[in-house]
Amino acid sequence: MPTLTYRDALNQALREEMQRDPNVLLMGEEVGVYQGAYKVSRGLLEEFGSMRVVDTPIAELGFAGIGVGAAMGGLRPVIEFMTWNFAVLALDQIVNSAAKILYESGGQIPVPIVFRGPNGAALQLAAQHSQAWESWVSHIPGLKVVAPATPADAKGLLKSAIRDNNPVIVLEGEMLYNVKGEVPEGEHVVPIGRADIKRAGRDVTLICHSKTVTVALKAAEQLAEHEGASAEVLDLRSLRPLDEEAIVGSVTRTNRAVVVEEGWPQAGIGAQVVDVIQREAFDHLDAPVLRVTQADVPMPYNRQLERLAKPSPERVVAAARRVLYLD
Amino acid sequence: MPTLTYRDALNQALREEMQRDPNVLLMGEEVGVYQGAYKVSRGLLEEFGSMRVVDTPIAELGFAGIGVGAAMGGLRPVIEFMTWNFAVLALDQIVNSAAKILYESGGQIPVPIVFRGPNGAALQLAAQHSQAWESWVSHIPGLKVVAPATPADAKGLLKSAIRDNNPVIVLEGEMLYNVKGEVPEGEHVVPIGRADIKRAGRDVTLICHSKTVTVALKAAEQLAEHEGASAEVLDLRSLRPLDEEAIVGSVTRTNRAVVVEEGWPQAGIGAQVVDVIQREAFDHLDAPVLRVTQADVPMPYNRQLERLAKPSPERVVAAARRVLYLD
Amino acid sequence: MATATAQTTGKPPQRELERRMLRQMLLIRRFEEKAAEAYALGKIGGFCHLYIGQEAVAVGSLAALRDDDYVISSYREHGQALARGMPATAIMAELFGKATGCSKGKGGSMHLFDAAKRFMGGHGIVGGHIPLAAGLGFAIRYRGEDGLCICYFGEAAVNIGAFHETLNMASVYKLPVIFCCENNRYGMGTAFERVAAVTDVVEHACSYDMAAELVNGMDVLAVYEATRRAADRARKTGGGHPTLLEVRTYRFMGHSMSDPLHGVYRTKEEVEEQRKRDPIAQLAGKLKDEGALSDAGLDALDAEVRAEVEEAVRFADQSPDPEPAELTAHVLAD
Amino acid sequence: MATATAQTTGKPPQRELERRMLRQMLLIRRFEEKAAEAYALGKIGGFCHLYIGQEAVAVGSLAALRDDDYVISSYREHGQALARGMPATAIMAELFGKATGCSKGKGGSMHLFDAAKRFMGGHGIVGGHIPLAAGLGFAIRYRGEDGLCICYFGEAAVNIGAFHETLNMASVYKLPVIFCCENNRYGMGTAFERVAAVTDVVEHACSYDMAAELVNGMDVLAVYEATRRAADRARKTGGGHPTLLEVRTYRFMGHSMSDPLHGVYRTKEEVEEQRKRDPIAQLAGKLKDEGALSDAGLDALDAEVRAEVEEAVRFADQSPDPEPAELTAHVLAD
Ligand SMILES: Cc1ncc(C[n+]2csc(CCOP(=O)(O)OP(=O)(O)O)c2C)c(N)n1
Ligand SMILES: Cc1ncc(C[n+]2csc(CCOP(=O)(O)OP(=O)(O)O)c2C)c(N)n1
Ligand SMILES: [Mg+2]
Ligand SMILES: [Mg+2]
Repeated sequence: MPTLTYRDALNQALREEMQRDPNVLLMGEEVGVYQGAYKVSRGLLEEFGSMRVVDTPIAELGFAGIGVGAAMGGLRPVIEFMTWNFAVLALDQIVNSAAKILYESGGQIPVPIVFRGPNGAALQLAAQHSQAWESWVSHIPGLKVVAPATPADAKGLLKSAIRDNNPVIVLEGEMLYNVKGEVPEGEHVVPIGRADIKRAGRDVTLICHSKTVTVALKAAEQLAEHEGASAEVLDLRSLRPLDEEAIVGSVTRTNRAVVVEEGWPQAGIGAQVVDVIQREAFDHLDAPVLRVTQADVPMPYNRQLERLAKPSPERVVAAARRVLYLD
Repeated sequence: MPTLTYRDALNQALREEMQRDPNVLLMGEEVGVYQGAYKVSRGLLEEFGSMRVVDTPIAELGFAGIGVGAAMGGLRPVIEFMTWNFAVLALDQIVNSAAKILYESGGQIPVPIVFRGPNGAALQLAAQHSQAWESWVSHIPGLKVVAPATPADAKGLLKSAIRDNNPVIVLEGEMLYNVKGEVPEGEHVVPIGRADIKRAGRDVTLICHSKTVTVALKAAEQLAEHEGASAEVLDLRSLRPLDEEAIVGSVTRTNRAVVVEEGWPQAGIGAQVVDVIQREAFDHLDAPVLRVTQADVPMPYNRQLERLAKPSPERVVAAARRVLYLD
Repeated sequence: MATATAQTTGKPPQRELERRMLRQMLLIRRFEEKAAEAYALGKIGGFCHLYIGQEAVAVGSLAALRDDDYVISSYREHGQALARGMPATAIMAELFGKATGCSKGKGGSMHLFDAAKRFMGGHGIVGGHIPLAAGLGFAIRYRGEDGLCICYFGEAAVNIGAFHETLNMASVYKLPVIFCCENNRYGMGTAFERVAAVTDVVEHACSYDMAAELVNGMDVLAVYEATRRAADRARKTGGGHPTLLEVRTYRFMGHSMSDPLHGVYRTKEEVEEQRKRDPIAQLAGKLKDEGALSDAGLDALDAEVRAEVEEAVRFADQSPDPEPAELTAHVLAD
Repeated sequence: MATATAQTTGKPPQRELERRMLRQMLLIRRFEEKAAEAYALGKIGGFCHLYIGQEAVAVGSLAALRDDDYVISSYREHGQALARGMPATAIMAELFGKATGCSKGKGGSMHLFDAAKRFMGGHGIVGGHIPLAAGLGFAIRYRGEDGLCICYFGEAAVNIGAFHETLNMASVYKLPVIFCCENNRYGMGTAFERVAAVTDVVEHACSYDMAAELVNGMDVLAVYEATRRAADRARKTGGGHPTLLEVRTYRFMGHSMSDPLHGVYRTKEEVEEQRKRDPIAQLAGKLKDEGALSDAGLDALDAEVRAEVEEAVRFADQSPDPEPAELTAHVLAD
């Protein structure tokens, strides 16, 4: 299997889907001439032309809405947000148009559209450019939400998202774009709604997604090495729908869980995971579920403070030690 | 003590605070000449003039930002959103400006502003006009969020919000505006961050806020009458900060809880309450905490479907019966 | 029965067109009157925004378009839906929240849809559907078709960002869209001049290098002609040109059913003065003056549309509510 | 040392003004060059947008304003902060993320603040600070003062809704705001003409009944004069008038430190051609031509600002990181 970066895996998914279906197009800031702010769309303008790879003005609300309208008109647009931070301006179109038109119209008008781009903090981009929107977008019925952690999942989930007849949010990671991994060639589709065990274990389940999968995997190694504890790493991959079965299945076996996420704590996606676990696996829980999240602060610029603010393997290990009653 | 409607209690709070502090002003659509879309600002234009009661164009992003700028410049604006549904357009200013400028500026520039208006569903307003934003707004550090259920709390919390040096979100309820209750005259301030036991009980805690307080109170009556169960009704009042102490205190006594909210289930404010309970009262819980939320669908227009979608006393009773193992 | 829109691109004979437009305007008027009654009886819930006074805008403009053109509107869209030829029965049933409604009772007054008629809603967030219109135009251009999309919105929407972002992009991408601003001078209780620095909406076209026209919205023929010109510009092959139409009109009723007829923001006299410009009376008068319509003819036409509206109410009344299972249907497509 | 802004409202003697502006432009240039070096060394992180080429805009405009006027800008704001008279030490320390930075190391390059200097940030969302400027203007007008707020933003921000919503309201409410659009022709890698239907930003003023002026942004004196005129309009008692200035300038560097100098969106030749219009060289040349500056004098000035910048780097280097407790400080005010 070829080894690709996460960036190139996304690029491959876009290219293959655009080749497969003439109704698929890409729209966003800098996606064309500039080849993408993070080069995810490299080469696509040259291959598909400016009707299918469309540079937009800085007008997130407007071009998100144009995407939704185009989807209502039968196309399958992929809207790139340069980062999800800017998508906050487009939420009206995502929530009030994309997510609701099918329902409001009594099922008449589907909106097959993908909104994608990097989500969460990169390095030292400070408060306005470091936000993780899992909680907000996954709160909304009418949307699907995925957050791939590996190049293979990035390709497979983006392909599923593009083929889905619903609005799908794809949360990528700027810090993931250079990560390499094996990616199946051609038809590789990862179904939306299925979590994935990235490491099997017995003593505690570390539940994570996107960038925090690496964090959890590192924590699992440390737990194995220093505590002799066997941690299972469950990558949610899909945040809406959540794979409750996989979550409950794993915790039923390990009886303990730590949920890791990049977002803020209050009403985070992790809170929902906790809700699922305590509701469906109450009698299996040997300890409260603990969460590791971003500190409950706007992201600071200073590098040391930023490090403190983010979930880290150390903080996950500390939480795992507590649920294992090792403290 | 005089009896007032929730609407007039808010009006009184605005009037008294505007009389007290010349820097307090009200801005929003229809707040002046039209006397408020829901008449909360009745009479204020006449009393305070058009510099302090400012009608705006339909430009939620713009006037929210003007409010934030005015607060940076030393005023204490109260921004009325005709409903919170439209505030979705203004989130960039609420999240990226109001909530972050103090932090980004290293503590130099406070943003004392109130964003208020009706939140959640009224009657048959359909999908775009029936949204409950508790989860979204309370997710954001740098904001405070309150959601009063009674006229007295409405007055007391709005006064606190106006005096607070931080951006405060006040979630009102269109369905509450006509509700009557006793309201202390003059200086009546309810501190932000404190929940309130609206009915004491022993067997199960019903945790609620805003419109769902009535739902929970009705459920508590039914539980008392038909099941002989004594339910405590805990009104959160403040959603950020959450009064964890009160939540844990009550559940530690009752050992069982049901969380009721108007919003959608996934990553709702109720999920956070569940997280708090299972983390801090794990050993006291005799049953999983259950939640009653809006159905996970865009709000339908049809009256019967809408009724099914909303939290109801019946659904709360059913959940309480389950946590009481009466089924 | 006359169909709602011209079947061919050719100009239909003038008289036939005028009579059809008169009938449609009357149908809208009577429909809205009945809706007001039903609202008072509690058969219609939520917000309900009537189109009375503005009939010439929907009717004149849609008469100039083709059946395969897209139509999209705000929450004040009963008129456009009827003028588009959506059955009065399905619209009234939707207002009643019934399973037979054009949106299965799930959308209500603000969210009328009919995919087959290319009627793309009914939208409730002011300005929110304006980018959607450009997107529909984008889809047309993408496929190299010669259709267009017409988008209706009130003058108050001009103050919101979405309008500007969209007009710019529609012009840059040369999208076949007619932006039809129904300037009825008020957004709820706010007179436009109190919240807009420039009250001639057409002025905004200059900033976007867009064609524009100011139209008398009480003259259905003027609306028709202006829309034809805009449609021609939009259909030009190899990239049409969008148009901003500012149609000056007036709403004779309150903003919605929960608002007073004039309130504090406008006088009773003003409303009465404007009623003299009634678009229906004007067209009927013209036809009578020209000997093309008799009093009896008008009465007959009125009786015909009244019967149609009665039938719509009966249909809506007798239709069932949606099944409870509809609550969770159509949240996601398959 | 010359202070950054005019201390009085009276016009300072022309020569003194010119020399001070030359010094400020040089200071910005040298500061930014050092920032680029420090970025390459990893001492500055995140996004860092340099102001090289645009110095005349910040310097010319701020020279025309008072110390108690508000200043607000986008993420490309090092130049305005320096021209405002914020110490180079505090700005450099902020870029280094140090506790001594003007935002205590928590804001970084995109979020420079100095409440005492009425420098209201550094903002990262394109167009997001434009309404804030109007709000600051609103506060001035509310208190009946004769101050103003100047707001800097790039031409690409003109395509976003916030710009339009704000200009309309600023005009309706008669707010004392100078909207200073720094048109450097590109938003990241996108030429303005590719994404704007009309490329003369001043055109937008018409839609908002606003005064406007097109200014040569490579001529610091032209910027100064235009800003004076705009300031006069803003300060008028009983409701001033906002102005939209379109200042044509050019950025000599890449969009941010992570972008190439020209990239695929503009040619090396274009950049070199534009460099011939260097605002610093132009002003220095003028002063030399007029016999008001010698080569030695220029060298001395340059040495002076270089020393100031060196000192800033030294200060930043030696300053401590914020304490860990700063992580949770200032999330909320007391
Ligand atoms: C973004 C947004 N803000 C506020 C509202 C509430 N609202 C509904 S209609 C309306 C007035 C709109 O006026 P106009 O656009 O002129 O249309 P008209 O009602 O006159 O047809 C307002 C303020 C809304 N629906 N959306
Ligand atoms: C709303 C939003 N969208 C996208 C971005 C990413 N972005 C940062 S700067 C920029 C270009 C801005 O160009 P312009 O306004 O001309 O200012 P300049 O950089 O030329 O000074 C973009 C697209 C952003 N910060 N905010
Ligand atoms: Mg109107
Ligand atoms: Mg630029």
